[in-house]
Amino acid sequence: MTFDVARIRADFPILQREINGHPLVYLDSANTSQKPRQVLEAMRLHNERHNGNVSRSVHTLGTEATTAYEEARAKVAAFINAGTPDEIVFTKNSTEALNLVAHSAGQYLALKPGDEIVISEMEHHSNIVPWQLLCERTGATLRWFGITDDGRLDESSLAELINERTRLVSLVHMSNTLGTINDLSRIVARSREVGALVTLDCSQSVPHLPVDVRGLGVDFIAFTGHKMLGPTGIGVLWGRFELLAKMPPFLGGGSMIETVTMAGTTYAAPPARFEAGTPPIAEAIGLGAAVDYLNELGMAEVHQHEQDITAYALKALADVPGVRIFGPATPEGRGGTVSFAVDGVHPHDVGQVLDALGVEVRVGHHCAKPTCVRFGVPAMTRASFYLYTTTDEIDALARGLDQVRKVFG
Amino acid sequence: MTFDVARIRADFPILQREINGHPLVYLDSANTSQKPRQVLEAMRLHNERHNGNVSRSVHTLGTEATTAYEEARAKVAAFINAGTPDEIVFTKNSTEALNLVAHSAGQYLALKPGDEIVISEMEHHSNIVPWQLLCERTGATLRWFGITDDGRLDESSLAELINERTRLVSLVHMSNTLGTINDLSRIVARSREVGALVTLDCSQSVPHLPVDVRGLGVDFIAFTGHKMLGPTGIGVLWGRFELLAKMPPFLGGGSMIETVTMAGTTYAAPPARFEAGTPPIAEAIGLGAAVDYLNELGMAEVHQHEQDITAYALKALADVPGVRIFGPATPEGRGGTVSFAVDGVHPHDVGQVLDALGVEVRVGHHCAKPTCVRFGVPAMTRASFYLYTTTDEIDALARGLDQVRKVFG
Amino acid sequence: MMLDALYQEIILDHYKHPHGRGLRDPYDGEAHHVNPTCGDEITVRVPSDFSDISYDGLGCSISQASASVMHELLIGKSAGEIAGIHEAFVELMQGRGQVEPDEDVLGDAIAFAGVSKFPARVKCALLPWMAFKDAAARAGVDVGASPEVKA
Amino acid sequence: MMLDALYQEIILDHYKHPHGRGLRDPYDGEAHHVNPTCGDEITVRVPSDFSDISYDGLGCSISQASASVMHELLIGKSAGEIAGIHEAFVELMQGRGQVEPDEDVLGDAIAFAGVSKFPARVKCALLPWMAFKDAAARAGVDVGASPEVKA
Ligand SMILES: Cc1ncc(COP(=O)(O)O)c(C=O)c1O
Ligand SMILES: Cc1ncc(COP(=O)(O)O)c(C=O)c1O
Repeated sequence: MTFDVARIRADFPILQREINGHPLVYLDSANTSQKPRQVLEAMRLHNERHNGNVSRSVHTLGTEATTAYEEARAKVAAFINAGTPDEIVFTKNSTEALNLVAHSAGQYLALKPGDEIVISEMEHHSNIVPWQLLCERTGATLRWFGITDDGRLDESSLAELINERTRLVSLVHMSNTLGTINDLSRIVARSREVGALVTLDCSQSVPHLPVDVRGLGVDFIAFTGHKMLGPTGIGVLWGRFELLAKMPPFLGGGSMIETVTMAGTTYAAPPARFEAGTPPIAEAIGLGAAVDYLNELGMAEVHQHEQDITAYALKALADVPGVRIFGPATPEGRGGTVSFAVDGVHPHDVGQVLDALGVEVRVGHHCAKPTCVRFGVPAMTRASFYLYTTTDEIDALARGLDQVRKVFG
Repeated sequence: MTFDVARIRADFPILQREINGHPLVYLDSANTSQKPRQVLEAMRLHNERHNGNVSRSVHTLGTEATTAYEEARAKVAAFINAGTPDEIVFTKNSTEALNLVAHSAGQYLALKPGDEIVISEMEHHSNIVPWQLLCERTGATLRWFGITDDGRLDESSLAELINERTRLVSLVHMSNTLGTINDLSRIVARSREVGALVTLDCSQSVPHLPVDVRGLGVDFIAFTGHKMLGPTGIGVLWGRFELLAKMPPFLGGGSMIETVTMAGTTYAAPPARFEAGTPPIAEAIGLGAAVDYLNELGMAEVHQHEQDITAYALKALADVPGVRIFGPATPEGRGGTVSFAVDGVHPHDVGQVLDALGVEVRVGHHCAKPTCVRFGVPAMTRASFYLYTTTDEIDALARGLDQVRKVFG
Repeated sequence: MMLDALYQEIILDHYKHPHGRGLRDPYDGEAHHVNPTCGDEITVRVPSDFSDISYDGLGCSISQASASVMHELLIGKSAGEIAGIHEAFVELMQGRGQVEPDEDVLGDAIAFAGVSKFPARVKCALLPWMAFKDAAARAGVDVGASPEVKA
Repeated sequence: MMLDALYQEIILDHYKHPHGRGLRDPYDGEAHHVNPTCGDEITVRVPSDFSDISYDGLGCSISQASASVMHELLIGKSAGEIAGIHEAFVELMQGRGQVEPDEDVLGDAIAFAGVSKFPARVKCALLPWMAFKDAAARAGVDVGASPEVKA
């Protein structure tokens, strides 16, 4: 099967839109992806025909909703090669998933002063702040990997950074600013050596490349529905079952209990233990449909398409005078997210001129201030690609950048 | 305007459905409500035309999404008469909202052994477990109001129960099992006297009656979108702004920060401080549309309709031999949620027979085990009503109960 | 009426006239199981030779009848026989109406075939069997690998 | 092209040739403000008589030009005059393109009328003005009630 981008684009209603009189060129998928009609249709059908609360009712609607919700869990489990669907905890987004690990695994490990948590300078704020808060609560110390000049994790001090005091390591699988795909094998091996738990922030990798949690050999991964063709309001924590089974709950409430008395409560087994209250039901079903859509195309093919687009984009941007790229300059070991600076023009202004031409890129710190600081800028302009991105759109970006230079020349 | 139930029902696609060969009789709205096409349409339109991430982009799609998301916040604020939209924090459900208060207000109050938190036996697990967990974390003591035989809060020990040691009081506004609408004026006054913060779980009241947070004079309320015609995946915490402004964050991550360095983070003002990560954007927009729909009808009118239906239902159930109602036996001071027992038949079996006739009621402990224990049963059968409920549907329930008695006679 | 598939005469009989109900001594293992969604509970006791299987609990017709049928079916059998019957019953329950039950193995329990078409009720039927397996394990007898039971 | 409404000649001029940029002594109040969404920053210093308004920061054309225009417009004015101009500017920015600016009050700042049609950029234009108000307050001078600025 060849990767038929035109056919794919026909599935995305929003791609028919015009922005400021120009066809929409959506280059902000790392921020949030667009959704194919198959996903919207699955949710519509659920809401119009099968809506009921889950795990609580014997009636037909409740049973249908529960079955659909659990099928979505099974689809997500298979998508990342999880051992069992019970390893999949639905959250509201990646951020909640990471906070869940910080609270529940943090409590399970009984962290205390002297213990160390290791992250990196390349992290999204959602993989920084939860650990800072955990360190505040427990007195543990936060340490981090730096970034090399070409935008890769600086592993030079690995042996010192991850040591007998390290209890938890949490790293981004693919950077949302630099596009770097981190090869984590050495870090995971070293973490295992010292007995530290490893979490991966896969918010940018699961949507774009084949991810196999058993192959990665880590303990937890987090990702988010809205970046992988799914709806907002749904995220995923995957965790090794034996570990989840030992962890205390995070949020308390309906559906996560075994039994409740006023004097005390016992908790259900995972994943229910970590899904307090009515979950995002229609959203989980939408995510299941997104997984079906991605499986249909094949994640290897999706990744290959994005590699091709990225190679094309890196060349096109290199040809625009005054453009400086942050992160790996070639497609090897990187995904379809390219951040850059335009000499003498603030990213806000770059983004504004591009928007006037229908080209939607993100500007700002991308919730990764430390990465910006590392490269000496307060903000970056970022173009990010997905399975619906075409080379024509990259050309439109390049033309737009010429216009930027005209306005601010 | 008369309350035109037939016209309203035409807005709900699912009400056209048949279940097991019978027209759907949906009497489980306290569990989750059905959604009118206006809500589904608002979400579809957003996803097909305006989808972008919020508060992060200068581009047109991002600006449209942000505007729509903030408009939804303003609608919700006006709906409950909040002082400003900044008092509205979007969460994933009521449960998260209550956990947020338990964590952030709990930390703000610096709870310690000797401090007391007061709830009641009438609470949903989502308003019990977060406080039990808070007490475990801090050493504070959990105390509770009992329930009178006719299903009302037992205020006889109010003065002793809420005392100088009380720091937090959290009570249900309308019970999800007994239907009781609690008049909280004395408890709020007493809490003010001793300087305790008051939280109301309005998951069942905001969908069904006019709620005015300033009139209630409390500090926080929690409610949930899926019970008020909105989608799953969205809930609301309302809090007094001065209080929110003093509270530490709960979840950490993108969009809740002022600035982040590896060494430390400062936080944005509320509500952003409490909305870490990509929020449920389409879901907030759907909730805004639900609020529009409810406003169009008028909450006083909605409540009146449900009072009428409840009066009818209480009479109809009283006429079925062997049916015992839990909670207030007359419509005064109660809403349209009626739990009952059928002599000698387990609720599971009641629900199953009713489902065979298309009548969808909830059976089980309704995430309110202590209430069940209080009334000496492991489970109850519950019929709950909403603006689309008709007297014909109540008749269908009564006929169904006759059938139950036949099968298990 | 589709209810007939669920509420077979045999099931209603066992529900109304349960066999072997009540907790008795002596026993070597006891287990208490709860269905967290509906609040149903059961306690099962067994001596290690399965010369008795006693139980008590609160629950719907399906879980109560299932306990009664289980009592009849397993009492006095060897661990090996029990493992086979247990496995067959679990398989039947998880078969979503697709598994043909073997009356020689399952006896009255074949009446539960219809239950497997009602996903919300499968847990009810399995509750006593899961408690039994735990009680047996605590009595030091392994009656087969624990199957996965989804909430 | 709709960009022209935003990037008026006057704005681009102030951006390329900012007036009064740089932090200077003496001053009585200083404030540092950050736009949390884009990371832009500004520091503003004022003596209590507003004989100088000095500033430095990182930001886009809109926030930088706004600081330059503000410097020109407010320097040496009385607290009362400043309060009036400040209020008029905030009102213009929050007017979503519906407010007609008064050139007598706002001078070059009327060029920002177009910015008010771009919700995401209103914060950029207001950033220096909000920092100024804080700096003035810290210098002990009240230049009017703080308006609500939505993120
Ligand atoms: C009184 C009450 N509180 C809290 C909740 C929890 O709401 P949610 O499950 O949406 O978090 C519910 C409903 O389930 C409820 O009825
Ligand atoms: C690398 C990375 N981690 C975490 C997140 C947070 O995801 P969400 O906002 O859906 O919680 C994002 C995206 O915003 C991301 O790119």
